[in-house]
Amino acid sequence: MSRILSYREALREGLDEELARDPNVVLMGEEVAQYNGAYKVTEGLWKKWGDKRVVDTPISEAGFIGMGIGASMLGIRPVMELMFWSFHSVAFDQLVNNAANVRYMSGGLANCPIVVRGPANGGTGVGATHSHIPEGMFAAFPGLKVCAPATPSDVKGLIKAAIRDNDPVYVMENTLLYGMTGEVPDPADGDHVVPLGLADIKREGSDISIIAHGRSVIHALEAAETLQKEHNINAEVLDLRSIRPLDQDAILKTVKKTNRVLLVDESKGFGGVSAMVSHLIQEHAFDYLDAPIKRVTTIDAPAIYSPHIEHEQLPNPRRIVERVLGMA
Amino acid sequence: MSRILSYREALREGLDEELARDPNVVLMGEEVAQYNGAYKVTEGLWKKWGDKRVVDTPISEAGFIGMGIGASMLGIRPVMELMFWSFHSVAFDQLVNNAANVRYMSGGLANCPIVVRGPANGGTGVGATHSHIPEGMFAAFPGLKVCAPATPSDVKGLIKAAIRDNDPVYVMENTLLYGMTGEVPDPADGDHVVPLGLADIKREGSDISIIAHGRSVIHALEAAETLQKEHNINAEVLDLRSIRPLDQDAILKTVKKTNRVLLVDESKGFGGVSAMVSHLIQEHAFDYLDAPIKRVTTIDAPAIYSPHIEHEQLPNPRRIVERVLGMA
Amino acid sequence: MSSATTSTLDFARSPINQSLTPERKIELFTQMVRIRRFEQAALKYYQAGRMGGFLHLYIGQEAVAVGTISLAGKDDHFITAYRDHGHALAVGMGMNECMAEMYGKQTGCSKGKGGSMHFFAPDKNYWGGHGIVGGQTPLGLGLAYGLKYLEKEGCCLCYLGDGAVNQGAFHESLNLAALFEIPVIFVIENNGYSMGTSQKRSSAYRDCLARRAEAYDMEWDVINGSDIYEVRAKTQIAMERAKKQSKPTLLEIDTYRYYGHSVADANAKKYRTPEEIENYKKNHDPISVFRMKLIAEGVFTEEDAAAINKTASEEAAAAVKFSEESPAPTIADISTDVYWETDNQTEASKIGRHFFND
Amino acid sequence: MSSATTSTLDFARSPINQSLTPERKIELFTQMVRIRRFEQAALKYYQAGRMGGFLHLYIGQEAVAVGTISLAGKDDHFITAYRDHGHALAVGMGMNECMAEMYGKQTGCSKGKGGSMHFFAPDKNYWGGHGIVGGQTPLGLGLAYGLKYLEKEGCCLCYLGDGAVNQGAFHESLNLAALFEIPVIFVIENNGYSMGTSQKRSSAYRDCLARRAEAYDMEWDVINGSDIYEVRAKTQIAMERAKKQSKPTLLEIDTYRYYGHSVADANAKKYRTPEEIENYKKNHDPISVFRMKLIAEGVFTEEDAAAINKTASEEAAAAVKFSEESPAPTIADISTDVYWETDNQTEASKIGRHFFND
Ligand SMILES: Cc1ncc(C[n+]2csc(CCOP(=O)(O)OP(=O)(O)O)c2C)c(N)n1
Ligand SMILES: Cc1ncc(C[n+]2csc(CCOP(=O)(O)OP(=O)(O)O)c2C)c(N)n1
Ligand SMILES: [Mg+2]
Ligand SMILES: [Mg+2]
Repeated sequence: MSRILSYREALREGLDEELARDPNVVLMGEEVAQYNGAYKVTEGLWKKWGDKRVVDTPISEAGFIGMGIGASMLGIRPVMELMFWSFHSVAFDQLVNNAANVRYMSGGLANCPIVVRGPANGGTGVGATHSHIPEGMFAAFPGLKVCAPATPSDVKGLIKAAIRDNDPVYVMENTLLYGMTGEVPDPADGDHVVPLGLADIKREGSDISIIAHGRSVIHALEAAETLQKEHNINAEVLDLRSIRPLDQDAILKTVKKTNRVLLVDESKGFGGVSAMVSHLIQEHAFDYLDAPIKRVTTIDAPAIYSPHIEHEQLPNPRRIVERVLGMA
Repeated sequence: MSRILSYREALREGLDEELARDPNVVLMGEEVAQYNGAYKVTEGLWKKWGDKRVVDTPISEAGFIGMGIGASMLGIRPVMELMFWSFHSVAFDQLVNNAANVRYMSGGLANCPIVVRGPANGGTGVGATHSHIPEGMFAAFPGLKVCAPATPSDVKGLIKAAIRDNDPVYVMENTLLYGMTGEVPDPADGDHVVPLGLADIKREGSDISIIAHGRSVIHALEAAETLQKEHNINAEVLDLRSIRPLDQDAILKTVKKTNRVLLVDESKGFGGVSAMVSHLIQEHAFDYLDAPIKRVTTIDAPAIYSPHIEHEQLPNPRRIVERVLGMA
Repeated sequence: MSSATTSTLDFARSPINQSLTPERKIELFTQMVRIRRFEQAALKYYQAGRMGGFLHLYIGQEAVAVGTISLAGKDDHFITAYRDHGHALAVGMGMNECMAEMYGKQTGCSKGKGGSMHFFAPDKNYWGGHGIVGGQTPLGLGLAYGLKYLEKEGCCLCYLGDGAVNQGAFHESLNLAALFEIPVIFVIENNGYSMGTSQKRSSAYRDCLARRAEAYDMEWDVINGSDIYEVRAKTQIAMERAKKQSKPTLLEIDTYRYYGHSVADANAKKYRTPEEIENYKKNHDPISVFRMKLIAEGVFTEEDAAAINKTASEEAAAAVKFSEESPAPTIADISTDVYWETDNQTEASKIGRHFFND
Repeated sequence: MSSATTSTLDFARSPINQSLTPERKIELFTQMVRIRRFEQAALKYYQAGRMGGFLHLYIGQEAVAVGTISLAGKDDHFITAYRDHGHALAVGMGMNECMAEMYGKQTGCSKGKGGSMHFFAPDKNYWGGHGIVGGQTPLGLGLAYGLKYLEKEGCCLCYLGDGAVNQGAFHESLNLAALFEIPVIFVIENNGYSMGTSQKRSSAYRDCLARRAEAYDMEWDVINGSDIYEVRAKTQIAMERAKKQSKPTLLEIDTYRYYGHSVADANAKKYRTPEEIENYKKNHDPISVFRMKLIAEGVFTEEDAAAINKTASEEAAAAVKFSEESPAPTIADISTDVYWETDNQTEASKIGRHFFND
């Protein structure tokens, strides 16, 4: 039996279950405890678990994330909230040097089972500094793992996998998905864990593969419906879910099936997850491609504020449909 | 008439000429003045130009780079040295939010003519935290410009272009190139400026295009000689020089000429400049490719210290030759 | 002066306030009222869904921006965080371009690209409006560095919140300011809370936050932010120090915000007691306090004050109308204002690919 | 105690030093000597081109690591910056694995992956060896946070340099330590210089760097680092405070490095006068000072000291031999120790592509 939960509720349920499972799991971040979370992800958890397990921090991202990394080396399992993933910029050294390298530099003697989570997306009218899309950037650092769940079921399953993983895992959520609802397996039916590194076909199709992650998956699904209904194009939608480890097999499988690829990525055009996926596809499925791999990315400028036009800077169903039609 | 200068001397000459040209140019960074620079790039400049124009800073990268950004908004032209570009991690917010976005967020009212420079490379036995290769990462931020000169002539020409540019330009040098010598035009023959956005064919060839930047260009040239002599393969070597703006025309031109591409990139395998270039090539020259685009990148782990093996983690001529032969 | 002077002094009598003409006093009062009315209009239309993103209201803090900025000469500069409307109007920006910015219109001060958190007016020495907590502090330091470099007799007032004092970049800026003798004044607008977190829960300190300046052998002071006279009197000392001695100061101005952290802050009344809010409104409201003083001084009457209020409300309403009627940015507008060189179509901008769109 | 106690006190008589047996005193002396001999051997073979990267020598500072670490119980932990050899030997790491690390050999403590700046021995509560200035300070805070979380009666000693105090992460750590009452002791090893920059040219401060703790209402003290008795006596107070009251302390230990910032520092004798260096060596050398005291106390003789010296030199020579003969890492070794899960070949490690090699 599954229930309908919002993305936010499913994520909270995952956190709650892990708090119950392991006394070393501790949630930390700005406003996560008494305020119930800036986006209410942690609502009720401080009340339930108390001061030790759910901790409010000052606005000192480098300090408290580094603190979590240090504690994790002693076996604590900190789950740190960045109110926005965009605030990685003030904690970057801790995120990409200390978390990513401590195992390596110690020859495997130290390790860092930390989770850093929070929303990483554009589209909420908060402008250039608050709308970074950093999953490709962090995935580029060996030592780190990155995932970007698109559905309530996946966010619950992936946060649980992330917390149990013994390496640093950065979970990129999306404020525009928090309220979205979907089916989530009932805890009574067993532990719902979605392993890192496993992509998911969210829609079967035969004419073209649309590969995406995060909210772009939702856009891709909507576009696929339009393509089907209005243009008789049957698109397959592959949700990467996890960026590193990356499910290359699933990527190549869908490419070999449809021979055409559109990548949808909320990153800007230079780089991003999609540039990497593009390279891998042409490298490993060169002979299966009937046409160049195309992308829909965020228009290449800092994030504009204006609510009148912001959604046009981002990938959206219309832009996806147009790009697919342009590939015909 | 040109002279033989080291990369370091050519760079210093460029800085010196710009200090002379514009009284608002100021060099800043840790140990750049009285100590003459950790890598002696700025040797003699403090003595020549004094306290106002060449400034030592405390170890506060976020503070002093942000200070430079603020000063640049008033028309100062700060040229900031990061002793290692790897130390970007503690100044990341200033580098990717304030410098990159201030023009945009102000609707074009403020701008930021700053240069940040320093070495960005592996291969010097300084381990994971000191060996980051961030040019692709920064180029992904619209608002920023990035270049990575490989020769004495280019480093002089590009630093001068960077200082005169009215946007933030990040110049990525290489400690292992500082001592390398090469021809540099004589100042008597006119101002030697290499525009941003212009790639350079460092070796003409017909069988395969090796596209690289920074020290990888030097490796590529050495590999090309071996390929010619020992395997009768005539490789063209394209030096990107500038990462953003990027000379896409030059890239497509060499690809269309040789129909085969190897990208050499000191980045790790996930992402990097090369993933982006790969995507662009397959998108815009799909029908010209006789084989998948291949890469030589740094073996995907944090930078190892051991001097016995470090050079094997990085791209090197042997690895390039082997990869080319594997593509045959 | 390195310790909080007690508030029993009558700052109206300090020379900098004695020198104010009645007209100028009314002007300052008017500015404070305009900020409040402007923001109340913004609140109304934000709640009506006419704007996006966040709306951080300055209401309750008006004497800080107006009092400090009223002291400025032509080479004094300003920079603040995302709670930036008060400073914007105080430096002389128009309600129209400010309101339109929140509406995300082309006529906004930042062409609708920055939004509520990113008001800019470099022509009025106002350098934003910055969203990353503490991130503007090195920039403020840099503006002052620039002034000193250019040999101008000016300073930079750099505002930040009580929560922002725990960002590393601020600490680095304090050290650099003291070490390099930079004419910058960091103004902590201490409204008691960073979002839902009280000062006590976010900062360890001795006596007050401004005393952290001693760590850098820097001068500091604490100011009662509900009295614009006190704000002016004490800030002026710091500005003199900056301009005459090229020395930085850390000021802490005690103030209060009536609304939540942002309008989206549903908890605004949970982490603070209603009594606390009411007490401030009743006894410390900077506009009421100043109004009473001006009436007592005989500068104006209750009726004059009401008229000022009315005019300000009308001005705000007109700004709303202006904004409603202004055109929105187009898709093409997304790609301008990224690079100076491409905007100005220079030679450099024609070489190489600058934008990576599919 | 929040002010520097004067050094005229005889710290040999403080209880923590009174309790030392003659054997233990000789042990401490021996540790200091071993550090020096180890590093002199490292210097020799570094200059002979047998090692890569940087070599930051601890020589001159030995009493700091040995004195502080000598106080540790089983739940006390340590973390430092890149000048990490002294702490490594003081916590009980062997010369072999340390020397081999610098040689970049498989037998190195970090398998040749970390080098001179990254010695680790978690089994001895030693968490590195970190290269980014100040970057280890939040980690030290976190180790202490972990100890408190796990309800251990222990503390973390987190070392940093006098230049590192101007990194923002350190300041954030101080605030968090005081606010959360974390049993961490930040130890500024003040050797007067950050590379070629003197303390005066890099930091603004009042009296001393440790006083910056007052900004966070934190206890602090200043210690003469050439007297191991003083180091122990004052550090012990801080450790008690951490363990019994769960309160942090900021210590500043005045010391000196004889060599350049690193061996590559060609300017080592330019930014300091020869007299300054000679004076320290002659009058403040921690090993000489301690040797004299132990002789005066009758704990050992000049000859005993010489014998200890000789044994240490031999041990270092043996470590060189061990390192020379050890195998270098292979290309395959580059790819291990990146992820715990792949190293341990867990189920999770078999799902998805973890490594992106061409
Ligand atoms: C680096 C960073 N972390 C967190 C945030 C989210 N945030 C925005 S404002 C704020 C509270 C700041 O409080 P304070 O400095 O007291 O200023 P006030 O809002 O009271 O004016 C927080 C946590 C941010 N914008 N930047
Ligand atoms: C963030 C960062 N900036 C700069 C450096 C380069 N660097 C390494 S050590 C050092 C000097 C540090 O001096 P101090 O903290 O006094 O320590 P000491 O070397 O004297 O032990 C500098 C500038 C670095 N490793 N990290
Ligand atoms: Mg506040
Ligand atoms: Mg030092």
